[in-house]
Amino acid sequence: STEQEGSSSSSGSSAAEDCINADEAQAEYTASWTSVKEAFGLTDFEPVDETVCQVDGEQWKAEPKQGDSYRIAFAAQGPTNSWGVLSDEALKYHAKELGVDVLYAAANGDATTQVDNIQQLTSQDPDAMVVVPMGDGISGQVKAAVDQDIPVVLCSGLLPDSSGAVSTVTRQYDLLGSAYAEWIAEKLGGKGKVAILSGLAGVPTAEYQKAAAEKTFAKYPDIKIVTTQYTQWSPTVAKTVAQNLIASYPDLDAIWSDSGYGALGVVQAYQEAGKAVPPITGDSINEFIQATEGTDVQYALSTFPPEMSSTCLDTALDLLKGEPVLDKVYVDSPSFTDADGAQYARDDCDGGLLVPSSAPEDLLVDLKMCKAS
Amino acid sequence: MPETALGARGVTKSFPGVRALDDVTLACAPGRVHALLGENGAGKSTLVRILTGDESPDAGTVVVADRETRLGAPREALGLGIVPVYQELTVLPEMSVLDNVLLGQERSRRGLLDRGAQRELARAALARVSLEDLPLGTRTGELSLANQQLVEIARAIARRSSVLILDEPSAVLSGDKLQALHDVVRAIAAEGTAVVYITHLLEEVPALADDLTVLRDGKVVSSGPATDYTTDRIVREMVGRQVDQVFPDPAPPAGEVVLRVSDLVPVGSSAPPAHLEVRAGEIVGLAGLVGAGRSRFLRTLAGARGRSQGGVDVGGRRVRGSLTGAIAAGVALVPEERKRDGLVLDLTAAQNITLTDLRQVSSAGLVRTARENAAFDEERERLGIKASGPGQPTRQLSGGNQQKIAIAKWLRVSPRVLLLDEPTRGVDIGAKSEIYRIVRELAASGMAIVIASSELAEVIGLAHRVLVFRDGAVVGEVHRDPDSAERIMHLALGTAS
Amino acid sequence: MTSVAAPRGSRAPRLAAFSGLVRRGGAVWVIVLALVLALTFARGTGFWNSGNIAAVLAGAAVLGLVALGQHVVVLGGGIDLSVGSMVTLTSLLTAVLVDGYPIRTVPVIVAMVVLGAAMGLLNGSLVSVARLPPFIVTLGMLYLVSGVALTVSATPAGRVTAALTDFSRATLGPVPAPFLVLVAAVAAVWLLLARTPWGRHLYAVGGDQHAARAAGVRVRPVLLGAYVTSGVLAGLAGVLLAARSAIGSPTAGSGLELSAITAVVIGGTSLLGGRGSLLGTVGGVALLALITNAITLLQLPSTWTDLVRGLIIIAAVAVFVVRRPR
Amino acid sequence: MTTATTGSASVLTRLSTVLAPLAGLVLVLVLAAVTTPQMYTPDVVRIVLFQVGIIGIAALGQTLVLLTGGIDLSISGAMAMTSVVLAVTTGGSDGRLVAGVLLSLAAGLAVGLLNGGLVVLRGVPPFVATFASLVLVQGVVIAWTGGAPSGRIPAGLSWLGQGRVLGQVPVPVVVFALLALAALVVLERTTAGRRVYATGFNPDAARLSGVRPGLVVVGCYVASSLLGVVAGMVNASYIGYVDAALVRSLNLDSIAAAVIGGVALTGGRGRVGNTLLGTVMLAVLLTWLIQLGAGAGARLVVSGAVIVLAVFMQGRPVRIPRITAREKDTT
Ligand SMILES: Nc1ncnc2c1ncn2[C@@H]1O[C@H](COP(=O)(O)OP(=O)(O)OP(=O)(O)O)[C@@H](O)[C@H]1O
Ligand SMILES: Nc1ncnc2c1ncn2[C@@H]1O[C@H](COP(=O)(O)OP(=O)(O)OP(=O)(O)O)[C@@H](O)[C@H]1O
Ligand SMILES: [Mg+2]
Ligand SMILES: [Mg+2]
Repeated sequence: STEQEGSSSSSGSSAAEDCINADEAQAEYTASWTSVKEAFGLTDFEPVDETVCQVDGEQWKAEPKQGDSYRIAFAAQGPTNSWGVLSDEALKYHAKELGVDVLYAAANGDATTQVDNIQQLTSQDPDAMVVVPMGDGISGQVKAAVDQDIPVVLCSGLLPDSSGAVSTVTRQYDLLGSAYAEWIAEKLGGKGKVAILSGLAGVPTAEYQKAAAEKTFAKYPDIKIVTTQYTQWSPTVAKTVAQNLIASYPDLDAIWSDSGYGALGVVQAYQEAGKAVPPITGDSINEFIQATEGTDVQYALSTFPPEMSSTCLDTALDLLKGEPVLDKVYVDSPSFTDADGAQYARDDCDGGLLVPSSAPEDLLVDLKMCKAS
Repeated sequence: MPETALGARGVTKSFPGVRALDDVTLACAPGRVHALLGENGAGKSTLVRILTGDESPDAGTVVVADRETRLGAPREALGLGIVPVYQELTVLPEMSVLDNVLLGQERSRRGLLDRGAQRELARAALARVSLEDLPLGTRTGELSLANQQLVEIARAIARRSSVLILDEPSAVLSGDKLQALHDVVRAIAAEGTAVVYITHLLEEVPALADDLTVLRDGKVVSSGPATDYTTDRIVREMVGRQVDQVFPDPAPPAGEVVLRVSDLVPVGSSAPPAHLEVRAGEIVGLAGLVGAGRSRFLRTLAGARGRSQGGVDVGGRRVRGSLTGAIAAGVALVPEERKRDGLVLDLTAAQNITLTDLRQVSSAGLVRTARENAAFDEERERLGIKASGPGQPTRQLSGGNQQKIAIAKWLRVSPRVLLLDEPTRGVDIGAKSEIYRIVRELAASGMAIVIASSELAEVIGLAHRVLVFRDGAVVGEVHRDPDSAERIMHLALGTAS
Repeated sequence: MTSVAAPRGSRAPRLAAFSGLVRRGGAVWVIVLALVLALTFARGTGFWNSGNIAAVLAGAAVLGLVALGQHVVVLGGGIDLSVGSMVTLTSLLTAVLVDGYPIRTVPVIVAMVVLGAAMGLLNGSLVSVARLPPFIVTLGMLYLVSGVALTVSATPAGRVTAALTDFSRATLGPVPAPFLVLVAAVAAVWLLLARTPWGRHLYAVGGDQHAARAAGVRVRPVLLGAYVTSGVLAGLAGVLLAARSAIGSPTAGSGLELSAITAVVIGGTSLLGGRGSLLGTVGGVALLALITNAITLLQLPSTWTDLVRGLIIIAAVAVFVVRRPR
Repeated sequence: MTTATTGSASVLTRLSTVLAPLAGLVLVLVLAAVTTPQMYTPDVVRIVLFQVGIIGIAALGQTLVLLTGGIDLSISGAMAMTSVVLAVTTGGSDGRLVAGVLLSLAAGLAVGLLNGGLVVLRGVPPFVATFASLVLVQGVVIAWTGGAPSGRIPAGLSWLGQGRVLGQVPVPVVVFALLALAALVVLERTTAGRRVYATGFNPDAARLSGVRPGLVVVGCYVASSLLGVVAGMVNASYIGYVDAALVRSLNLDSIAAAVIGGVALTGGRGRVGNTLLGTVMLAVLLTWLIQLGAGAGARLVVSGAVIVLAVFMQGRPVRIPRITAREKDTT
């Protein structure tokens, strides 16, 4: 047939049909938006509509396949940066607390490696699997796992419905991307020149946030995106890029950055050039807040908390215990602006730490991310 | 049958700096062996490369089977049955003997190699060069140099050829291998193939050649039936003057023993230990067939190869078994292979000369160009090097002058022991006699000299006494006297009574 | 004197035997075997269960195809740094062009193989006709092609058909279908190298271009053939990768070239060209695939991964290099 | 048609190796002038100069290795390692800065020795040897820092990355200039340089002339790693933090710069001048692309094209050698 396969189902509408719509779920979802809205003091900031459903818990209810404790496979990002480290370790730590075994595999940030990881983990026949997706490229393999009756929980990331993942625990890229954009738009009164500093070209986390931002800015005809650059989430690269921006766009009104590392480089560049730092966004890494302490830099920060991985584990276990679980769990996490930013700085902690961190204190100490107080 | 199987008409070829060939006309008839003679740099190999389409002439044309022809690549020449064996070895050491013999002429059925046919073909070809008992699967790199050369010749023979060109095939052959070569050449000529044969060993000419052509400085100076030529005449034509190849007796060595080699065994040699004593001012020759172990012996003395046993003393002091150790002790080796081991061709003449002892021409690690040039001029004086100046890339020098540089660089360190391996290989007769002069002078100046050479006349003529090698072992010592030549050959061949 | 003389630099026989083993590509299998034994002891059931074996084999398929192409190019005395990017582009395009339309599947697969061949042809011509150093040509192509991929789509895009995904997961016993593709490819390449004139010529050209030319070998077509082979195999690998991921990504193949070269070298093939054994390269692939598998299987601390990988690679290359004879 | 080795030819070749990158540079500068006039404002020029510094320092090391016929992929590893060593040992305080610097140099030395050792003692192809040690270095750093290297670089070092000479010229480019001058003198004027070229052209002959090619090669790898360390210090002090993003990157700029400039991969051929030109060209190019706001894709495409073109224009193809180019192998 010349038909496109599954073109109907991919719209997700089929999911909606058998959706046991859970109101408190919907509420929780909107909450994650409103909290940001308040934090950033945004006037109009409506959640992109999204139907959250409840998964039939009974379907996945199961006894431990081996021994008397569950074995949870964890296809992790790997310790490629402090986010990855905390994401990995938070889950392992929580697993120890709950006394479940973890089968760990690190993708080191590479989707292709993760495909292999997932297949290998699947072959070890775990009770459930938590996956921190490195890119849509893995959805095929995720599907394979689900087809073998292994409930898969996606963690801090999205995959297309075709992946068949049972539940997704994450914070929304759209949320962050557009929230930052809205904040800038309101700062500029819907008028001005903006530069977009995205992370890594071709990497979903970066590209989706960027897309959301562009969509938002599009609503404001008088806001001009003068240039889009990539920082590779490296302050060094970001600083060089920013120096170029200063030279070519001296009259830049604001900078949309998806990362604190990027923002850090930008701030340095402007300070060195002796120019006022334009309003800037990013995720709230300790380093950035410390660097801007006592300056009049205007910023809006939020986080994509790595420690949400522990929630992912809980969700997986709930599935196995047959308890009600939502197909999309949207994690909320603190967002703030320069107004109250200073209070979050933690001098006893590593610069790369995303603050405020809800990760257990002793874990942070174990990981030498914070000094024991 | 054509009159001229292969020929050249007014072929001229220049390289930046040199006119390698100048209006060369030549005709090789089918069924005859045509010797192409000339000093180094006379243009023989260049002519060969043009006749085989490896290089195209600036002017003039190549004649194939009486027809003027342009050749774009060796492949085209091969297609016309013109089969060369270049001066330089072109077998591939990593490939099997079989694959080397059939390279470029594989037999295949339906795109796949026809292994049966391949083996037959290779066997036949190898048999003709007396290598019938060589396993076809052997890695060619494992063969002795002589055998590699024969494999290369077998490759040429395996092709149906109307013309066979051999550029100095005998340079690395001797004894029965050389004999085998001569036999196959005659046989092929008898089959009606025209053979172009290039050699520096003039005694081969009467044995093989029907016609001969002498090149000098890229010009044909003489050509005709071989019977019209005596060796003396050939030499005269080649150099344009009469050279006396007679060696005056060397002054008897007066000095005390400088080099003492006691039961030395090179790494990888299964031969019995070798002993040797050389006095100051003495010249000791090393004779033997190719692969007999002379080079290996010299390389070991110079610390370039390990010793598995034994020791070397210079002036009564033990020499460390390393290159630098040997050099420090005053042992210098002018290696067999000038272009690969003797010189850094991309450096200038002066830079090569000073490479052995940079301290001389430098202060505080800085090279003083003035001193470097001075060093060059000094050696140019001493050895009569012909070069445009200290800054000339060594690559551009003629073989003889390159060899002089390779010697000069060692004179800089004023060694007590000088080891010369094939010092006149690929060097023209003019330069040869100069090198002989130099060697004698150095000896007279009190140096202990060991010289390995495949040219019997040379070793006997230069040396006070000659050590003969066979299969890596010293099998005898021969002193200067009228019939030493025969005795040496017998020892080398193992036919001594 | 007619007999065969002692081997060059005639080393101690034991060493010689070893270097012979390396030459024939057997050496790396020693490590592979050791690793397999170690894993069997440590995680017998876990390692040998058909699923895990399938995982190892499937993981090896893509790298294997690319390494195979690399092997051919390296034999010819070249190097192909652009394979990774070629895989990226072809896999991305497979997904984007198929985009879930079953009828497109076959044409697109063909197209990708052709595209691979075309890119190989470009590499090959720059190397053999324009006579530029392979390293630089393919380095340039690496940038160029990955650039093109990013312009095709900066985000994961497209979707392959069920047919493809099913194929990527189909198994014959414990053997996954993609691995069978690799096996077929190995067989084909072996035939090309060992049983055709082209194969002989490739060794010759890699070993010594002007000697080959002197023997009447057409150097250009031989080299072109090598790079085209590499391109075609990269194209195939791209399709397999797409089938496996179901979706195209603009970074899918990044880094593959380095793994491929590593596999070839620890397989005992000389980067100088003219010498190498397919067996060795396959062993190299097996080793790399096993390392990845072992690290997860043994649940090593993730922060050690690169350390372990680095150590094993260094150990392997340090031991399994045949030094060029003096 | 002829071998490019006789007098006038070699002069031409040498010229062309300088002319090509020059032409390329001019071309890019013109393009920049047309498309992005602000390229010529002091600010942007300063950025370019900085880039020249940061790329150039590593490129010098790369050049030394290339001259010996090798290649060093591990430079970016040495750079990343340096920032981590600095941060961890000093804990961001100037007090232990000296110790930090010494330790980084020691680490660099180790990497260089590893590379050199593998290449010289084991005859491992440089490409693979240095790639392996890159993986190893990254592995060590990651294992040692638990995967998330971070921390402050002592402020006492910030002049190196952020300082300016005469209020305008970035310190890094000055450092580069000095190092380049040193390299120039060493290569062109000293016995050491002579040995490097001799080894690069013909290790066998060099060895038989009493040069120790092994030492020369190891020396070059060590120098390369040490220059990598210096580049790493500049980089680290430029931003003032450990930049985790750089730890896993494989940065080929140094190779690109040298090669674009006309340093041959085959050893022996190439001068500091070539590297300088290549570095400037690359720096201008990269800055120009940012100024253009070119997309990531376009940027890669351009870089790729430039590399190939540059080498193409150098007119030093790896020719299929004539039969004369080699002598018969008789050992
Ligand atoms: N490719 C080349 N480039 C530059 N000069 C060359 C080249 N080939 C040969 N020559 C020069 O041309 C002249 C003739 O060289 P050719 O090799 O033909 O001499 P020959 O008679 O073969 O010497 P030999 O007896 O040593 O082989 C020499 O001066 C040589 O230096
Ligand atoms: N570099 C080398 N390494 C190892 N073996 C060698 C080497 N050179 C020669 N051989 C082998 O050692 C033996 C002696 O070779 P060598 O070259 O010393 O003989 P030779 O008498 O010098 O002959 P010629 O110098 O005429 O080639 C031969 O079997 C040869 O194959
Ligand atoms: Mg000749
Ligand atoms: Mg010899």
